[in-house]
Amino acid sequence: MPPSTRRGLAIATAIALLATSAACSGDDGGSPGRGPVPGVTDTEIVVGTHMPLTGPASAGYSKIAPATKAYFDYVNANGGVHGRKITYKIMDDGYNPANTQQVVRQLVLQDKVFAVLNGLGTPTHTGVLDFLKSNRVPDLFVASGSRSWDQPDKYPGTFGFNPDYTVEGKILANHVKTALPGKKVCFLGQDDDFGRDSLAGVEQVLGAGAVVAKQTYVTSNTNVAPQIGAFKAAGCEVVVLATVPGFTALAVGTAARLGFKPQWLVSNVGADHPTLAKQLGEAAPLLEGMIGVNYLPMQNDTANPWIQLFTKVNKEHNGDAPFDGNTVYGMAVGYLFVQVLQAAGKDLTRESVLAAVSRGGYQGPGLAPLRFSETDHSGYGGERLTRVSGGVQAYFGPAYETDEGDGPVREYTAAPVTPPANGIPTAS
Amino acid sequence: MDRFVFLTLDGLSRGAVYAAFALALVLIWRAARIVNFAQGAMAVATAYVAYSVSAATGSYWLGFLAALAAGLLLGAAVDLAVMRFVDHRSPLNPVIVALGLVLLIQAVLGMVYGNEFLPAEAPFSRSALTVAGVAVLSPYDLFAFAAVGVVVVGLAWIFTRTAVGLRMRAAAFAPEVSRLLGVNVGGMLTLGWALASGVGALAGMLVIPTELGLHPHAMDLVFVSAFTAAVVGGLDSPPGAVVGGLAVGLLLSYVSGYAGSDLTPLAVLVLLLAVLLVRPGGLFAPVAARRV
Amino acid sequence: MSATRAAAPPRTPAPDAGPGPAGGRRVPTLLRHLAVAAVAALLLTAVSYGLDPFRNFQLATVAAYLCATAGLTVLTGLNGQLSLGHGALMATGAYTVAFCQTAFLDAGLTGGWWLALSLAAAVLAALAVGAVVGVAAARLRGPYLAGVTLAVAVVVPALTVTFDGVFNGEQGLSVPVEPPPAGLGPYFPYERWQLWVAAAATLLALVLLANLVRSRYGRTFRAVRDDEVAARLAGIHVARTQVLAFVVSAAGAGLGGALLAVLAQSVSPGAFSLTLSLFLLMAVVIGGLGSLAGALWGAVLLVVLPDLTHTLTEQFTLSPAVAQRMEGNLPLAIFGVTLIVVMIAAPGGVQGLLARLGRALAARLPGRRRS
Amino acid sequence: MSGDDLLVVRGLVAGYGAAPVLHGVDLTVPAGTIAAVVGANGAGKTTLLRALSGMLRPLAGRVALAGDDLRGVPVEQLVRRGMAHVPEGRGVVGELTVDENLRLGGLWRRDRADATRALDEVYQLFEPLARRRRHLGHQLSGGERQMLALGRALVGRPRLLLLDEPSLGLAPRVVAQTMALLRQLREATGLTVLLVEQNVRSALSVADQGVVMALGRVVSTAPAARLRDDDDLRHAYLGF
Repeated sequence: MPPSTRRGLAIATAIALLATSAACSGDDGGSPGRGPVPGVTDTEIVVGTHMPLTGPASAGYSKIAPATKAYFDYVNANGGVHGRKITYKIMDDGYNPANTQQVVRQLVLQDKVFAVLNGLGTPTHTGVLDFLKSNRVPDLFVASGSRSWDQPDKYPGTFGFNPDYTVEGKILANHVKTALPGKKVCFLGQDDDFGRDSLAGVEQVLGAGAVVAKQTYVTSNTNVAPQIGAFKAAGCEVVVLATVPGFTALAVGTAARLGFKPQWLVSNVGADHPTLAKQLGEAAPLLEGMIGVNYLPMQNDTANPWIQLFTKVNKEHNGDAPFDGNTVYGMAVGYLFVQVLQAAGKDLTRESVLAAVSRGGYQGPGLAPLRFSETDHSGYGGERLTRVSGGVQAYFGPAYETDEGDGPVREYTAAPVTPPANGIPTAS
Repeated sequence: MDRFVFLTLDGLSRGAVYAAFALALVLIWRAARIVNFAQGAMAVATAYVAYSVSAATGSYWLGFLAALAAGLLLGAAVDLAVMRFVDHRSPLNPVIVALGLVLLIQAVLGMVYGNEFLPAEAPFSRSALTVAGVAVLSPYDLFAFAAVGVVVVGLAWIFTRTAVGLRMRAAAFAPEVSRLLGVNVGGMLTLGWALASGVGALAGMLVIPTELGLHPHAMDLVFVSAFTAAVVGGLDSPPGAVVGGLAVGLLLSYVSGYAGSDLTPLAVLVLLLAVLLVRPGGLFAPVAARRV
Repeated sequence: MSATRAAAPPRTPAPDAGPGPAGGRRVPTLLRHLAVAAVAALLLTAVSYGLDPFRNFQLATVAAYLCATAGLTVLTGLNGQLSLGHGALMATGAYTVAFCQTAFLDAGLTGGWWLALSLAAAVLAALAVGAVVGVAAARLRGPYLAGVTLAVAVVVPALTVTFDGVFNGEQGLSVPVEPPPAGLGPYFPYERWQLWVAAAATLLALVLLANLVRSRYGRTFRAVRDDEVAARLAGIHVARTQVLAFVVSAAGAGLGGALLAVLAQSVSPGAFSLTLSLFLLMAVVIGGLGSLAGALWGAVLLVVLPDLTHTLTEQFTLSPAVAQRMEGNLPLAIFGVTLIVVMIAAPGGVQGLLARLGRALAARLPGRRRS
Repeated sequence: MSGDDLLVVRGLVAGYGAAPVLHGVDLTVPAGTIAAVVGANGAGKTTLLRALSGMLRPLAGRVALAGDDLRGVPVEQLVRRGMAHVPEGRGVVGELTVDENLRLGGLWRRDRADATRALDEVYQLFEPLARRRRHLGHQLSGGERQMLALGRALVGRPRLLLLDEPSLGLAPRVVAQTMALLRQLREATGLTVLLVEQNVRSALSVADQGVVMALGRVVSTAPAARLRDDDDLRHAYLGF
């Protein structure tokens, strides 16, 4: 066989291989049903998501999608939404944007999902925004606090979920302003939009010159001693952290090593006490007094009816996996999506679901308002402060709401709602 | 000045661990001419063993010993069960196999323990002692220094003063002749893997409590730093590994402290290029003995 | 000696090494390669109509990766230099194409040819970076070269964070790409168009690479790989050859990265991490280092394997608790075991296995005649 | 086969890959004698030694050392049975010191005291080595390496010494000294030597028995003195 023939053969075989695998999957993959709406039949709604289930970034996050799925299974077991059961396809992208490209296309083009729900990560999800837009796929409740999701003109089908990092920064800074006036404030942030947006929020409230020392870290360098050392040298009394959990623990641990004990104020992303305590192990008491922010019920608040509901769902449909903040988050996303499906009505289309989200007015487990409207695609617009006391993280004070601009930080006074008796929202 | 002292000591205490890990890489390179890309994953696996043993017995030190023992066993197992069967004519093959091992080990750890961070205990306080108003080393840092010191001295003793060390060196340098002289070369190779993996396990036990915690990927970044250290020092030279490790530790600390942590990867590349362009075989490369 | 350098697989003569069958009419190499490319192009066009959009996209991704794996094959397989940093070279191409496309869009320059210009610019940028790394690489051997390229693989993505004003940090840049030409009709699937673009660029690159491999330069590449001293004695400038191989290889990687960016319409550092560089190397070794056909298998593997293992895990119905642990981890474990087993059982990779099979068949046929 | 024959080889076939180099070699070396294997380049002399010491796995045939069949005995065990092989190029480990090289030769021995004694004897035998104990192997001259390799073999107190091209690259004076030493050792300790040499004259001058090889076969075995003096025989097989 001359080499060129062999190479040609190799090409041909490769193509044939792909073609056959396509033919195999072509029949079972699509099943678009009778209606023209992708992923929706009379009995089923297929939605998908991309999550890091493996790799360095998967810690904690890998529990979110299974929790959402468990909630859907709970709903399905109780008759589904308008007679349709929800199938949730979870794709692992390992927090690698290149993988996200592949798996989201697989979800949309091959699995023909109705919508992408709660895709996780700023760099990963940014890469598929244009693709989802050009395929008119609803892109709901992105799991990241980036401000990129709130661009109704550019990405009409994309909606956020988390409070954005600027809102967080403003609420944390507001606490410094009112409860810790006159203290020297310093800031440690991740070297990306997370840290940047958060710092912008802090400086919005405290003024541009108020932060004495600003440091950044990169996730590829786990030694934060130089940064913490600089804080100590600058005499910081309050340190605001825009950090992921691992680096919150590192910062707190390193500070203790250096005999530096400031008041910590931590962004929601990096403030989950069980996660931090687990990581610090015996050094967990260092977290005492740490102030954080959150907008969903505390997983340890067993008196909360939402926690009771989610614990039950977790037990019945999630193999009784360890119950933590990520579980609550995943189920809250599931609850909101079911609310939206109910609101979109029996005649489900991609347009109707987007219209339903834009109508706004959703109330669920969240402590702060969801801001959805025609012109606002950001998620939760506020948070409530938490404090670790006696090894237990609990809310204190009122919930706050604000915007990502120069609006004031206001108390949010609406009373929290309780879940419906059967735990499933109804069409309102 | 305080800051300089602080950054220097902090850099040295990290560097000591990089040195130990680099030493593990050098051991295998010298014994088998393989850059063991699975070293990090293997060390993490032994740290999980320590975690389980400590959790079951409540003793840090039992876990510590279990990790070292597991390291020795794992190293021997990798050699006997996998590397022995790899065609070494192309040096790429063992590299790819090692990468396959990384995937396998990390996946298995993820299945057994979950892809979550687990706490990694430190046996001594990590709070720095203050001398003349400057925060210097913590008891834990001193422990790390001592442990790495013991390993360095111990390895040097084994290799230069004992019969088995002589056998191991001979088997690495001249396998055929060594066999003719009655040296069980295959056994020495396995022993080399075991020792290296044991040292790697120690390095893992020392470094993981100072990092994010126990996770299947906990050693990924340490591996990159340690490999850099080993290359800077010269892969054939154990003293080179120690010097390279300390140099990389110091460099990372100074650059983070004075220039910003985002510049550390660039600094590492500059160090590598600066050293290798002057000495292509690393700082401690043997004097161009045989270039054939 | 051979242990201190990254050498090629066992020295069976590469399928495309020696002169062709003696006595046959010799079609000029370039023409032959062009003919193969034309056939492949026709086939691909036909196939692109038969496949659903997702498979079209996958095939386009294979084409993009193929540029990079072919480049790496030239470097590692034919010239014996080891690179752990090809992901970084791909990133160079990807970011260049992002900058060019944005600049063209801002300047109001629209039309398909500007994309070709962007891709060319991406190749040039990667070429320049490759030349710099290559000059350093020519002085280094084996693990020392691996160390430097590893550092490059870590540094380049990190630079995008350091200079986030230019590169927009972890979030990356978007790559504006125009829709398919209006001439193809309003309902022409976008993914088919993507496949056409990627395949055209890749086939062009492959023809050039295949020609280079068969040329005088290709022979010097192999001579340096097989024995540096002998090559030097034969009058080959070893360092220059190694730099040239690195530059050619970098160009391939740059084009691959640029195509990936065009396909994804975005570029971010996370997609070009050290992991990608390591996976590229695994792919070419598993595919078979000896020839460009091996690079094809490698590229197919990169795209199909994650998909395949995912499908495989879906076959098992597991309790939620077990499933959560297996999800994601099981495919990686399978991939890891595959790598180990293939390297032990068939160190020549897929292409080596096929070649062996082909030889065995060929040996049987004339054997029968003789008896 | 008398009990005095230390090495007996019958029908030995060995080679590299599928193509044999040795096509059935028969050879007997009585204990306490020196046998010199001579022959043209490519006759298979080195291959014979490699096959005897197990570095090359024989394809067929039988090798017996003092009556024990050596089939399946691993290379590293042969030294324990009294066989020492000084390979072509001598195999001095360049990265180890003289002392380490020598100690390596006796590491396998249980009798540590005698191993130390043997080491001292070698240092007495080879004065220059004693002066360069701490030098690395690759710092030695050719003659010193020869001494080191030979000395290292002797530290193991072998019964049979396989010696491959000891004269290679050495000055004639050094070659003469080496040959004389072999003779001396045979007299003193009853050492049996199988010597492979290009330098036929000096080899036959020291040997008791001459073995002529050509194209992978033993074509003639005769007392060395006869081979040395019989012009016809020499012309026929050795070409001078």
